[in-house]
Amino acid sequence: MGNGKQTLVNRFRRLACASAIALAATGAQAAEEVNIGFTGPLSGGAALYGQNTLEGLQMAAKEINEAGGFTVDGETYEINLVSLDDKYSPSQAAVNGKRLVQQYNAPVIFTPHSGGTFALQAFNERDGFVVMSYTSVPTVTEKGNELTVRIPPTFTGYMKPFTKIAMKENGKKVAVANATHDYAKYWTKAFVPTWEAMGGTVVADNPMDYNKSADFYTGVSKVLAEKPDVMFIGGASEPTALVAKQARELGFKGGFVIMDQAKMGEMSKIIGGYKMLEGSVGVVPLTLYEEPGAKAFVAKYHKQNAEKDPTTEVAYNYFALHTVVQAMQEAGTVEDAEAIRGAFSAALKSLKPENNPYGVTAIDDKGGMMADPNIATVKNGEVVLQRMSEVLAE
Amino acid sequence: MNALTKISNFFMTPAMKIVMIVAALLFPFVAGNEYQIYVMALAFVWAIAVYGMNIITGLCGQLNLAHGGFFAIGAYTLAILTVDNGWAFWPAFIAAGAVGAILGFLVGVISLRLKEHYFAIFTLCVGFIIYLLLDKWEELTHGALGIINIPAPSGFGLVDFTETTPFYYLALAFMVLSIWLASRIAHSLLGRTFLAIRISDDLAASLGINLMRNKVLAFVLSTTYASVAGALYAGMVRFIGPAEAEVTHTFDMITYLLVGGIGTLMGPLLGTLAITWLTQSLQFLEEYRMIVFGPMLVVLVIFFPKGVVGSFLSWRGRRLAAAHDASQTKEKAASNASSNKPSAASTQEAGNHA
Amino acid sequence: MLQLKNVEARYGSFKALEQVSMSVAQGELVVLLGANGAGKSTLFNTISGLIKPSAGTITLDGTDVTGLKPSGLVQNGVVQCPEGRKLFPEMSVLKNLMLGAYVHRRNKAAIKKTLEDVLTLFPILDEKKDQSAGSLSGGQQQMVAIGRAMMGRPKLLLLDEPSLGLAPLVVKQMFETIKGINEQGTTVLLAEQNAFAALKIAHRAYVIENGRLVMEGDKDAMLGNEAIRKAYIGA
Amino acid sequence: MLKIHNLTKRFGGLAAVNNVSIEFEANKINAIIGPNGAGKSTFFNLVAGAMAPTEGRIEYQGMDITGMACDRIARLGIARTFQTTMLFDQSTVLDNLIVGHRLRTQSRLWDVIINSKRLRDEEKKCRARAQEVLDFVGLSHIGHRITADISQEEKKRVAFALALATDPELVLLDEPAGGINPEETENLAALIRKMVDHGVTVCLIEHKMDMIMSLADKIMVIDHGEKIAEGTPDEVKNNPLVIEAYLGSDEDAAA
Amino acid sequence: MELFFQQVLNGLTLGSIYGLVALGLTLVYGILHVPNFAHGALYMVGAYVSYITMVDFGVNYWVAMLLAAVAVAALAVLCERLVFNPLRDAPPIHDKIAAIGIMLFLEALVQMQWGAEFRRMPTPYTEILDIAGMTIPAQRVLIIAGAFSLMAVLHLFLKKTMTGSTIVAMAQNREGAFLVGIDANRVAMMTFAISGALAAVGATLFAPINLVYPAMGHLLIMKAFVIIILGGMGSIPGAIVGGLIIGFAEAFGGFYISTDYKDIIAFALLVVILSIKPTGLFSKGVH
Repeated sequence: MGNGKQTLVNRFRRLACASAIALAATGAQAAEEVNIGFTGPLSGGAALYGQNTLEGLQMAAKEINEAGGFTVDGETYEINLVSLDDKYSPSQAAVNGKRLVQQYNAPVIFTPHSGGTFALQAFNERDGFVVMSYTSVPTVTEKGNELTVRIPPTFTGYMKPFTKIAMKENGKKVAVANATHDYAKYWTKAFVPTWEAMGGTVVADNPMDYNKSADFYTGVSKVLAEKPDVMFIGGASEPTALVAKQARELGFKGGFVIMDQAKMGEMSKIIGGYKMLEGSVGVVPLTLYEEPGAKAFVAKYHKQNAEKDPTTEVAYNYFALHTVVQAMQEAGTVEDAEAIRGAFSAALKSLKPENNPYGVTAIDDKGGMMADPNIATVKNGEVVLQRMSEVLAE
Repeated sequence: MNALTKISNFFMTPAMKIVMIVAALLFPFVAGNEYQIYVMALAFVWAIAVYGMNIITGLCGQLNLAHGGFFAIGAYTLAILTVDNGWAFWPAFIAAGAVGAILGFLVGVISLRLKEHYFAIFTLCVGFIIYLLLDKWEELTHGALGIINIPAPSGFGLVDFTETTPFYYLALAFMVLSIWLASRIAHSLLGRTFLAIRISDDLAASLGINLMRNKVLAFVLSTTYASVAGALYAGMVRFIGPAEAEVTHTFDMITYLLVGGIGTLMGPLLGTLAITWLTQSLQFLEEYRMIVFGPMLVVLVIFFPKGVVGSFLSWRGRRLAAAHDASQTKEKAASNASSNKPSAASTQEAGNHA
Repeated sequence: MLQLKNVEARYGSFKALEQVSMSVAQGELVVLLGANGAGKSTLFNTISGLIKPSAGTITLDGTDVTGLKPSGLVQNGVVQCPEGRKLFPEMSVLKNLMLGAYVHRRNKAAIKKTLEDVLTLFPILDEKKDQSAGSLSGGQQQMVAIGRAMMGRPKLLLLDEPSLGLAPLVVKQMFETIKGINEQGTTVLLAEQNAFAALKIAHRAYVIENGRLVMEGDKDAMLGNEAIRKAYIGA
Repeated sequence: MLKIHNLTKRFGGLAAVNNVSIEFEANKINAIIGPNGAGKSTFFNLVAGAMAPTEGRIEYQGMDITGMACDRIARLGIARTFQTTMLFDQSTVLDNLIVGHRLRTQSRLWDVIINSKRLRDEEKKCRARAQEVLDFVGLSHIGHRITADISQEEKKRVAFALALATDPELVLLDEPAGGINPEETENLAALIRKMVDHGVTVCLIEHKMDMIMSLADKIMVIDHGEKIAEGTPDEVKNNPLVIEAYLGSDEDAAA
Repeated sequence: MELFFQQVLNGLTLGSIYGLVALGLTLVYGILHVPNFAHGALYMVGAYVSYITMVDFGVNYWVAMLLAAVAVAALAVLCERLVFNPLRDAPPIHDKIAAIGIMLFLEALVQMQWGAEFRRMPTPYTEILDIAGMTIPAQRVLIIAGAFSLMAVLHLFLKKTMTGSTIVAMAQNREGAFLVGIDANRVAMMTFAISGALAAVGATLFAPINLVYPAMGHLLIMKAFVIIILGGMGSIPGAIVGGLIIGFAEAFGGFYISTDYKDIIAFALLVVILSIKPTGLFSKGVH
């Protein structure tokens, strides 16, 4: 009997060791390290998205470490980024979260999806780590988790300016034809009431599965049958571009309201410029921003990746890790999650502009970042940028 | 009997069962950290569902590819009842099992009229319909947004199941219960009835077995297992989305079953644990994991079609028979009385196999 | 031309053929007699390469063909017309026949010639050549099966129970045809239940019982032999 | 014991069994013979309930069982074996037999869950019955073996035992001696006789004539789906119609 | 009315691609009785080969299609030799699992090599045709014409050539095929090759109005299974008709009922039909 137990225990020890060794191989050993966790989709359908968010974190970590680390309470630390794949699955994210906090004592865990965030929130307050959630879904901060930070500003701010511009440029009849995933649903839920409150009508409501659909013609022709002035579209940039293209092919002359997940710049590459997006309102990639912080970041990124432009995911996560490090310095601890979370407000104020490409200004008391982003309108084939506050003030 | 046989016998004794249970009970104390306990608990929850699949697929021989769908149905029933309707956890948990059983009955009555590939692909489609409904039926399921704030199982007195270790014991208890029931079924006349159907519908019918009734019973048992596991899962992860119903989960469960040994009693558990920990230790491969995993699956079905436990049991069964024959020739005088005993013992053990 | 030496075939532990040695000479029509389950089809399938012999050798015109694939044997001129016909039921009669010439597919002219011969042999098939084989009557299907085998231009034709399930009148015609085929130079090995009719057209015969050849002899010796009766009806 | 009236089964236009009437008596060995494809297996399938007849009536011990489902017929006491032996290869021989007595038990899922006394009694009964039939077919010495490892003839005996475990009064054996060697065939014939001695009626399809002729009490000969003869082995053996069916007519030979 | 015809066109476009993919699946099933779950992955690999040869090596659209067909045919043959052939006599669950293994492997391999991002496949046919008031992109016409001519070619190949007939013969009577000298291995390899080539051509036709990414085959393969069950497994006309049924059902269902539930239509249809007729629509006349 004793023998049997021994082997079982040993077996698990060995397994645990093997996995620890395997993991250790991913990060170099240094004297003083802070483990920062990441769990996100690195394989499966959402892998690209996950890798983009991770890239931003890696960029920031590399930058910090190459600059000799950062000092907290007289001690110099380097960042060790521990990334685990969760295939976009909440339960895997929870497993990874446990692992990151238990095996690596990570005080902060990044995750780029709402499901993962919800799963981590089941135990993050008890286990004492900050969830850095890269998702615009408002509910991640609404339920009052004290150790959650929502990195991108909530999209609800876009509703009024988008509606205002679209109505002015095109007319009051909108057809809803955006994607069906969770984020798109949240958008629709916020957008439709705003549109109606501002005097518009929704003439067709026909969301489509942008990532699985074989073909958008059916769905697009269906909403076009209702003769809308404006089409509300949006999902990932590429399929969104296709929807816009097919709508034009089917004779749609109005403008698009493009959900912020799709970036006009990326769409223009697929459909050959902005001509097809005439009269549309949406967001553009960072590369088109005029602000010095954005320009500095883009330049830095291009130095490392000559061929690619930084995506929003890269930029926000880059910013977020810098903010975390700043907050650790402000709080004077690399361990106490509550203190780190508490120092975010101060950290945002002292953050260097080049580390804050989107110009995030503050964090609300529930943990949501706040910013005044640029809104893009296509007029005569050209993109016109305006600050959100400017649009609202008009 | 040589040493190997002795060891192999040991694996089958009641003592070994006690050792395994004690090891499982002690695991949280020897585990390096809570993460390992958490993974283990999650593996137990999956194992419960895999035991369900073993009843319909392993015992009864019908490849059910809607199993993941029923897992999700259990999880959603629990979530909807607790979050949207304010039920307490345990009544909702029981309801989840019941819903799984009822829907299983309805699906079973239609699908079990089909045979072999038709049944497999039909259930694949049923699984996909379940997924699409969970994804699209927003009024009921919250659609793609998923359901958050699912309560953990209500504790009794001082026990708090939001904590990992208590939940581990809860999952362990349910799993032991599941295995116990599965073994009851497998070793009983009922299990033998299922097995006769697996061999051949014609043979089973000629032995006076009502095919439809028994197949539906096996199907309902399996979906009940799946939805109970799903309900536990919801209480553990406390957030669910339509992704839980994706067919990849069914494929995962088939893999667990196949690695462990389909139709065996310990196979589902061993397979689930082995693959779960292997996946965890292959994490460093990240997106390249499947490059190793895919071919592994192929190699496994080509060279070890019976799985770990299945291969072991065949080997052991032969050894025992050989040992028995040898002892019989030695004691030529041995009459029925003495030969009865070993054969009774061996049947009981081979019953473990069924 | 065909020589079997101590051929054995097994299904698991069961020996379906045991120590079978036989020979068929060029131009002969040899009958293999035996009851159901005696091993006739097993022997045929072993010669055709569908079953690998577990022991013994099979030679064809002096070359060892043991263990060759069925396609290899067809190429060597050993063509079987199987029991139960094994036609391609949804294909036209003509298509069935053409597939019989599969191994000669490069030689279009020769195929055309053989086809003419076959259709002369079975004029009814010419009429029905565009109908699906499955829609034909039993006797006509049997003709398609024999015709298909003939299309392979066999040196040795193995006919397994061609009279099975046919009306008596048709059976008679069938034996006439087989005799004709043999007379035109094709060596034939015929397995039959219908012993009298088969012996009538044969040169020699073997009797198989429980997977062993128990008797061999020429036509006349066999016709009067009580042992044959025993092999079929027992005692 | 079994009375068949004008039994007919058509597939499409083809009559596989055509207007067959016969009576099998209890405690006898009844054989059905005929050339390949004569309709013997279809006849068995009709009696066992695997197929429903197109026309005709089957009466078993005075009860009309025409068109009844397989499993109900089995419970009435008709057991069968198949041409190919189907057993669970990974279990022991004895284990394979336990399910045979299932149809004489009542236990449901609930009994399994609570491990009721009824279940325990019935399992004991099934196991005992399995051991009993294993002894009966003379295989108690290999009850512990993995079924995959036993010989073809032993498998045939296990299949017999499985059929016997259902407590049948009539056993239908489909080619019991197919695929086994002559010596083994004789042993099997002895076993069949033993079955009859113990009060079971046997009805079998077989090709091995010497076995049939020495074994059967009554033979029915089918050709082209129709009954062409019935009687004792001697009667059948000398029936010109039978000889013709098997050997071809003298007329053919004379032609 | 114009919208109605628009849906007819959509139905044809979807239906012809579904039919093409289902054809490959049904051929393999007819010969080997393997439900090849990896078929969707072959489709995906075909799209990638076309994409890479066109974008990275600048070859012509049609040449790329040909290269993809050859490459995927070779890959399919490799799968047959290394995996399905050894599993010939295995229990029926095992070849399904092995197919799943191949699928996981190919997807991971493609993702490792080319990443997970959505790619847009270029096509030389970007003009929009205007026929009788209907807007028809040229690529769609190409899809319909291409798919149907390929089906016609396949039909002719199977019906008129000796080599093609061997495939049909093998499906209709395996042993009969052996006895006329047809080599089982040859036919199995050829069938897999054809099925792979069909998938690759289908992918190259369809991808320009769609996106190329590692998971692109998932939904398609599920629908292809629905189609071959509807059409009777192994039936060639059944696959084509089944493809069109699903294509039209989705186009019209998506338009008149709900785009959101569009993907359920195929599966719901299957459940309903199989509940009434457990052997599929065209189970007679198969082979």
